[in-house]
Amino acid sequence: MPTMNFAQALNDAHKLEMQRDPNVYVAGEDVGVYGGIFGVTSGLLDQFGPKRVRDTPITESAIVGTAVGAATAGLRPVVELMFVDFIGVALDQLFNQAAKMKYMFGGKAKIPMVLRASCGAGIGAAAQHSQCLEALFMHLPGLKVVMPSTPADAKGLLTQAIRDDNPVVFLEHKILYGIEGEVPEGEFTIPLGKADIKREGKDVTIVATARMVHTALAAAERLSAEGVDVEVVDPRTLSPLDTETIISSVKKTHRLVVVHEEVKFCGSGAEIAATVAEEAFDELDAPIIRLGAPFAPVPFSPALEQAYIPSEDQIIDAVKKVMA
Amino acid sequence: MPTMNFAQALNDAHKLEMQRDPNVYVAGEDVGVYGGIFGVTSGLLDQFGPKRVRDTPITESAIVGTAVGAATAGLRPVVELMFVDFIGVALDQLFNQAAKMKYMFGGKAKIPMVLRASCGAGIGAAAQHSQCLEALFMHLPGLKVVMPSTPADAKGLLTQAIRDDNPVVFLEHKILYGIEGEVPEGEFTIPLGKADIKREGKDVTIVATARMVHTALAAAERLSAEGVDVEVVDPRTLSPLDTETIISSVKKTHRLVVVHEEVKFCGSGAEIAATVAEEAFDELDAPIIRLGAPFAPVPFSPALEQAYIPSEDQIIDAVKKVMA
Amino acid sequence: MDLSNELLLNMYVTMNKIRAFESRVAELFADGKIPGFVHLYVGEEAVATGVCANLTDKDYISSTHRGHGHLIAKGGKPNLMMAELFGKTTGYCKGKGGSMHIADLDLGIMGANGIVGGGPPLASGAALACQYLDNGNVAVCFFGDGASNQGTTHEAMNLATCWKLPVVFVNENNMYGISSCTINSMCVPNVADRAAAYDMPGVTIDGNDVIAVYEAASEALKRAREGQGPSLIECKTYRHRGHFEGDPCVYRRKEELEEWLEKDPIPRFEQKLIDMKVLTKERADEIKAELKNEVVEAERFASESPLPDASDLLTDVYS
Amino acid sequence: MDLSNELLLNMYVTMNKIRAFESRVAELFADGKIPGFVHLYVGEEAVATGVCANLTDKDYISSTHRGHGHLIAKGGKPNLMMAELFGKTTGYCKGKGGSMHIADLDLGIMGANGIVGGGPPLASGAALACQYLDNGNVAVCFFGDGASNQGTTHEAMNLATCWKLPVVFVNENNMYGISSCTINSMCVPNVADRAAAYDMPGVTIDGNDVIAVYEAASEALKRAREGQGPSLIECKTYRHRGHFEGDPCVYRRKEELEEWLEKDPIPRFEQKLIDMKVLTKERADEIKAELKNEVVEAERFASESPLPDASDLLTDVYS
Ligand SMILES: Cc1ncc(C[n+]2csc(CCOP(=O)(O)OP(=O)(O)O)c2C)c(N)n1
Ligand SMILES: Cc1ncc(C[n+]2csc(CCOP(=O)(O)OP(=O)(O)O)c2C)c(N)n1
Ligand SMILES: [Mg+2]
Ligand SMILES: [Mg+2]
Repeated sequence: MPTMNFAQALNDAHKLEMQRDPNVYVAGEDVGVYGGIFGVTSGLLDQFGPKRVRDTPITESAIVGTAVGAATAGLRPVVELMFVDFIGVALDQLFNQAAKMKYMFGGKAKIPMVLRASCGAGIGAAAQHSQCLEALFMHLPGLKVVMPSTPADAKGLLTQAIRDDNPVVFLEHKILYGIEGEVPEGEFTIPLGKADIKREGKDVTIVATARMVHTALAAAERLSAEGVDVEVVDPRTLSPLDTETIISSVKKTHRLVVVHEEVKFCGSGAEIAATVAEEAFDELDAPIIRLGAPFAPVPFSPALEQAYIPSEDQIIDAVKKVMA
Repeated sequence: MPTMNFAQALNDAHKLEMQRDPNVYVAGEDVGVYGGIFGVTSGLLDQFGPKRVRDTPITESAIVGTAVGAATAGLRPVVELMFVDFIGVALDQLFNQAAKMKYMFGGKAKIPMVLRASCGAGIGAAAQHSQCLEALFMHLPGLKVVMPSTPADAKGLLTQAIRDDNPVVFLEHKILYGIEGEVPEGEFTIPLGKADIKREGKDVTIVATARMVHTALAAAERLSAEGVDVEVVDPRTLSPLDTETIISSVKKTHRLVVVHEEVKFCGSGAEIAATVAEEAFDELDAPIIRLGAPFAPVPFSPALEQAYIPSEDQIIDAVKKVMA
Repeated sequence: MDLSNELLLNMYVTMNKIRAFESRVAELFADGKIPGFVHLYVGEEAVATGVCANLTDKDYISSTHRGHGHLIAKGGKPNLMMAELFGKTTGYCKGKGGSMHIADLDLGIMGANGIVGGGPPLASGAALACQYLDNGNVAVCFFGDGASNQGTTHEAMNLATCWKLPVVFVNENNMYGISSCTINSMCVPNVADRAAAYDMPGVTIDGNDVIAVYEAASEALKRAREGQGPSLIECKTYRHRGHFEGDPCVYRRKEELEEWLEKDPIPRFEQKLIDMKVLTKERADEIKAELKNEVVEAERFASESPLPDASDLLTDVYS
Repeated sequence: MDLSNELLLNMYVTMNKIRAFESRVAELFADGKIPGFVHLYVGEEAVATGVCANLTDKDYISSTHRGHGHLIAKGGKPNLMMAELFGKTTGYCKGKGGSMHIADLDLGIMGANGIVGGGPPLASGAALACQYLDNGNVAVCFFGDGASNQGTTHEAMNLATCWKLPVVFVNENNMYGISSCTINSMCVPNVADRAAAYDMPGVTIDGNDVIAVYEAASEALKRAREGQGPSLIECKTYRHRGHFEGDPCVYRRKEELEEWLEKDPIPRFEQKLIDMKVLTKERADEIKAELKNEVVEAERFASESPLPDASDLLTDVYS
């Protein structure tokens, strides 16, 4: 299998799906000539031309809204929101229109569209360019929410998201764009709604998403040296959430730590912890510990930003707590 | 104490605070001549004039955004979002500007503003006029989120929200506007962040919000006839959340049911359940059951809408489950 | 432009069909037979009728909260609409949508919309699909004077002009957004004055003159179909009823309403057709009677249809 | 309008102060001393300078992601700014904001803004406060050509005109929003052409001529202070550097940049002042040297200042 980075894997998925389906188009700010601020769409304009790779003005409501309208009229838009933080100027078209149309219309609508967005802290981009907002999207019926952690997952899930007939919010942690990994060549899909066990273990289950999968795996390595055998579950899709895989892991380990980068309060981890507390309560041998960002905007200064992001050490402490 | 309904109590709070502080102004669509679609601002225009009671065009971004700007420049805006469902066209000014300014500016800002919005199902207003979205606001640091259930709480909490120096999202369940209750005369405040025990009980704790407080109390009455003694805790403020009161109730009853009208998945109940599963795990004698709307938009047909809203019967079943 | 008698009569029928439907809905709402909010189109019939007379089933429209007229003019079936208003399974949306969300994608109706300003981006998107698929179809966006102050409308118009999309923005300027009068919500006299901000043709016409609407729309749609991009047509009109049923209308003068009742588009057009000898008073009365029956039929269909069952709650959320 | 020599020299100093600050920031960013994104104002100095020369500390401005120039022109202190760019506790925001969020409310600076189109509603809101408190102060909204396509800008302008707010919208048309050129993002040649959509005065001027900017701003601000409502001033200018530091600028021609370097507002103004005998080449060089020292000073202050501590993470979230 070829090795490529996360951004290249996403680029590859775009290319293959655009070749496969002439009705797939890409639109967003700087996705064409510039190739996307993070390079994800680079080369697409040259290969597919300006009809299918559309640079837009700065107009998120219209970028998302035209995608919704175009999707109902037969196209498969893949639109880029440069930073997920910008959703505040475009949310209505996503959650009141795209997400609800099918239901409001009694099932007689199909809105096959993907809204890609970069997310996450770590590059000193401060409070309006560093958020993780997956919990907001998860709470909205009609949307699917995908958040990959590896290049292979990124390619397989984006391909599947483009083929899905529902509006899919596809969240790309910006720190992951540069990470390398083996990626299957050619068309490759991963079903939405299936979690992946990134590391098998019998003592503790850590459910982690996006960048935190890597932090959790690093913590797991250190813990194994201390004889603690950690299982790391990556939901990959947050809505629909693969509770089955999470619960069966907990049934094996009887201990759960949930870690994500977004703010802990009312974050995606709350849903995961609450579901387990409801459906696998008797399997638990310890309280469920959640790790997430503190209840504050993302600070600019790297000194603060690093303290803001959940760390390997915090995960290790949490695991030790639930093992105690 | 005089008896008045929920809408009148809110109206009373507006009047008293506007008399008390000349820098409090009200703005929104149809808040003036019309008196607010739900009548909450009725009479304010006559009493305080068009400078302080401002009818606006249909322009939520500017209504909220000008409030943020005006608040940083010395005023205390109380703006009405006719339906919380409309937040999708105005979210940026609330969550990237109002909520984060103080932090981004290193503490050197004060944004005393209240965003009032009606919410909730029950009048056949369908998917874009019936949502409860408190979980979205809770997840956003810098905001406070208030959701009263009685006329007295509505008055006391709105008064406090107007006096608070932070952006406060004040959610008013539209079914509650008409309910009557005793309300203290004159200036009356209730601190933000303090839950209220609406009914004392020793067997089970039900944490319920807004309209569900009344449904839970009705269920509690029926359960008491069967010898089950239910405690009903109303957080009243969802952010900051009074976990102390909730946990001490659980320490007494050892059983928890959480019920809210918003969608269960990633809803406010997830945070409450997860917090208890983390901080009071050993106190629990049963799984934590959450009740909320199913994962679907709010349907129009009353036949479906009634089935969509959590019911007394569902609460009773849940209580019996945790008692079993 | 000279319009065939057939076209003129069809438009006359459509306007009356909308009027008959809306008038009955008002009564049914008052009788508590229809839940939720209903925003009636009474008085504005000439706009939807004149515009949609230029469209085929393959063309798209985005509608508003005040959508019944647009739907009927675009070919929507009164019985399926009425069943939806009643919240029945036989309705356009199986009772899940209601008045603010009736849609029929087979007729290119992208739905009424509960969000003011929600429609313009959707219509531009449908127009993008028409341009992309090069199928010769177009999109029409109906929006109100109030909606023209929403940012989404600005963005949709700007993007539509940048991309030369085949979309026509039809503004229904009835002078009010609920209680807020245009004199307080915008400083320009005409919504069409804003077309220049996008270098898009903009005209202001008498929205109560169905022929004027038809002609303005056909010209704008011709441009759109020929790849010359979007246009804006502002139709000055008035809603005879409150913003929604139950609105006390404290914000407008009775005299104002009376003036506009004088300009009611239906009697006006009827007289014109009679003068043109295209119609007789007798035929006119027959047509109205037939339409009344169709609405009675629709009502019967609606009331006899079954209500949805709780088991339908979770269907239709995802494809 | 004849401007005093003192005013002319002050503007000359301000422009050079911005240039000196930005030039050093570019080097420091390249050296990895400044994290995150920095968007430099080099080439656009005449706009912020000419506008802010008309303002007092009590007047408000809303800025953008490209805010350093606005801040300095409004009186912001280079050392506190530099410390913020370094993420230090002594910075304007204690290191919590960075380049895109520097603010100084004591100087009426409502903050740089990371959201394109985020500023216009804020400026209108500050203007509302000035009108409400009747304190004679005004607000200025700096926004880019790209921002003029955002719905928030449309809404803020419409509401400002409806309420006759004392706000002046200053568009910095540098022809690009990152890689998107105005010819592709709007169909009108000038952003000022959009003022008519709100019945607001709109002028397009040479944004590289600080005197032209000063004069247009003083007229618009006079209107605002006299209660005649908002205006729009479009300043045609150009950014000499990439959108942000590190931008390869693949989307624009080298010749275009060279043409604009010819129109650099600073040498142009300098020559004019020398011709007017308000300034000598020697004095000009002295001024530049002094400003360079001030920036060196600011840099020293910034680098010697302490980094924030993790214990500051949860402070300043709420009042
Ligand atoms: C985003 C949003 N804001 C406010 C409303 C509430 N609302 C419904 S209709 C309406 C007035 C719309 O006025 P206009 O666009 O002129 O249409 P008209 O009702 O006159 O046909 C308002 C304010 C809404 N539905 N959506
Ligand atoms: C809502 C939003 N969309 C997109 C961006 C990304 N972005 C940052 S600056 C910029 C270009 C802004 O162009 P313009 O308004 O002309 O200002 P300039 O950079 O030219 O000074 C873009 C697209 C953003 N920060 N916010
Ligand atoms: Mg109107
Ligand atoms: Mg620009």
